[in-house]
Amino acid sequence: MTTAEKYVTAAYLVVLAVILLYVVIYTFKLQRLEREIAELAELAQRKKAA
Amino acid sequence: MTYLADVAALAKKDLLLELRSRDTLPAMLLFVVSTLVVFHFSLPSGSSDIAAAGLLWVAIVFTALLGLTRAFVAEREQRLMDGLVLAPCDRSAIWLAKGLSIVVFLLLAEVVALPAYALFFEPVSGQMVAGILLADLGIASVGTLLAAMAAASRARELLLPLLFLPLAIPVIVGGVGASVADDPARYLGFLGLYDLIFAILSWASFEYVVTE
Amino acid sequence: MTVIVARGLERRFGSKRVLAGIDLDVPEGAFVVVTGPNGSGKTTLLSLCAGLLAPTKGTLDVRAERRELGYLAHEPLVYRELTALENLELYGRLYRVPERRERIGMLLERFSLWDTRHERVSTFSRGMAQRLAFCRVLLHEPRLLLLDEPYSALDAEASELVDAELRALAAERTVVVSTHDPERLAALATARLALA
Amino acid sequence: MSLRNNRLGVLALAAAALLLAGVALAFYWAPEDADQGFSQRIFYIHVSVALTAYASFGWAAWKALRLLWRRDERYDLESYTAVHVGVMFGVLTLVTGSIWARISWGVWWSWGERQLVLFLVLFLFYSAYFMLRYSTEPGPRRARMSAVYALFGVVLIPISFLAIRLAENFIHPVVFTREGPQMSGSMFFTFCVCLAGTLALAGSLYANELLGKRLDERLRDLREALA
Repeated sequence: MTTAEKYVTAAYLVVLAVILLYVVIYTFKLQRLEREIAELAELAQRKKAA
Repeated sequence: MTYLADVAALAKKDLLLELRSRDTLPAMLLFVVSTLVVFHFSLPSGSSDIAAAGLLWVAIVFTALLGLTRAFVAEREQRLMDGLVLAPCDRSAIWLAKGLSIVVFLLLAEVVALPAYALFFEPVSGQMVAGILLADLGIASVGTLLAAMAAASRARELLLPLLFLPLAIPVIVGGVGASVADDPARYLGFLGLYDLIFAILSWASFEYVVTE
Repeated sequence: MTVIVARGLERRFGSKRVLAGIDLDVPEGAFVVVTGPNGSGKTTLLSLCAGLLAPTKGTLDVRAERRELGYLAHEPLVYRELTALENLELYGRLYRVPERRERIGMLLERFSLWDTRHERVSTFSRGMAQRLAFCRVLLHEPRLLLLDEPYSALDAEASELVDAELRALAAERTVVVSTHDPERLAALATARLALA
Repeated sequence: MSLRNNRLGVLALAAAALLLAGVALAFYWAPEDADQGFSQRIFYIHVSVALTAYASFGWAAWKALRLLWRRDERYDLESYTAVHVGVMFGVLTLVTGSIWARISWGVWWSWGERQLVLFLVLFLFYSAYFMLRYSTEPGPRRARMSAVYALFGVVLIPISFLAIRLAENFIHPVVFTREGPQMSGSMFFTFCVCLAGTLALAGSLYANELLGKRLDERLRDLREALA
């Protein structure tokens, strides 16, 4: 691969890397949301029981 | 007609406040001269005039920033913006009055800065003065609006430069161009365009920045 | 004709809800006393009625132009570096008060500030500044008055002055006043609103 | 919500498909550029990403205008998310742009490349947008100020572009410029596919993030109701 080809592929890979990074960040966010929903469900349960 | 009367009353108040507290104007005068002196020492000995013109513009922009940071300090500290917003006058009158007082402060600072520049660096050309006058209008109109935004936030001394500098880049390009280029018409025209567009935009959106 | 109508009024600051589910009807000429501990939203309610804050939920309809509305806040809303006269001169212009000079003179006289009219507000005591604030609020003879704890920082003599003023206002104006001392206004009150 | 999720899914799928096709076309199908050779193939992703950034900033300004016009808080979140997506694509433009400068002229940064300089200015401007949001209390006031600032942003784009062009002939004598390469039919087709891919990508990131922020809000209301 000539240096030009290396750089061009690097450019496209950077775009891909950013998308993957975004997906990773998003999975953390979804996990946090899931945890919060579980907390609230449990809170609702306790309230109903009381 | 009452709009201009409101603007006059508010502008009189701003200038009167400055006369009483005398803290913004002296600071701007000293700041612009000391900045030029610092530039003299920061430049390699054979500094070309293009660099010198650029430095004058940097000094002007940062002096304007100094003045703008002080622009709404009374309104913010004593929550006086509420008093002004409650008044039946058009809120853009507050922006126009404050903008005019900023232009006056800038002009006074430049009355000191230009002779100092001519002394330290090289003579001031007519086209440079024209560029400065047009730039002052642009700086004041955008700067006043951003100062009102910064006044409503927590870290206002930090925030105002961040908000202001990107918008000041075109003014600096137009200003330096007008000062240095052999046919300054294009740059003066560009500054005029900037002033027109951003003055109208600032005038129209000020109401949304100070009310809910 | 009702001057203020609020239905399910709510206001939130960030995630904290200060006012929730407020229903309010203030008829013309009413004298509403708003009570409640600190932080219960008295100031927020008055700011909403004055139009300084927008409701987060619910509806609020204040049938009074800015020209007909007087708002007394915790701060006097006057420039400390200007004199009493200069402050009232500014507000007089902004509110387009007819015969501005006479009206300012009369109010300064009534609130015994005439002798100190050329002194800067920064030299005023808290009580004097509050009295100047009253002058500011009454300058344009507003139809609707929103007074946020008018007695705060006033000495006995100034408080009596405010009592007399409120009695005069209650007769021909619509007043909404928040206070920690509702008994003092019990005689004038036509309605009460207790915020939790 | 479910209907929207399907649309979100379709959008994301379309973005993936278009991007894959675009990259494949850019690498293997598009003809070699006469003078620049292989390095010209970076053009497709760089310009698509740049145009998508412009589109996102434009979308943010449109939502900001709606907020100021209709006073509906919903638009604040949409304008904010659009600016966030715009800045992401702006950073991608800066990165791919400097790689291209590296290939063509051996330098990582070139003041002569107008679009690159413009994105630098816009990056500074929109970073200040986030500073403005983080230092004011959430509420109608912050929404309106952010909206006004987003409107200034979209007006700044043409003004800065003009300023940069004006700046070129005295402050930074132009050493090397490159007019947009004349594109043959097949090159243009590849470019369109790439652009459609990045726009669809921006759309799905935008919708996705907006969904996340809406869920946050509803969770907060739920927690408050249960408190």
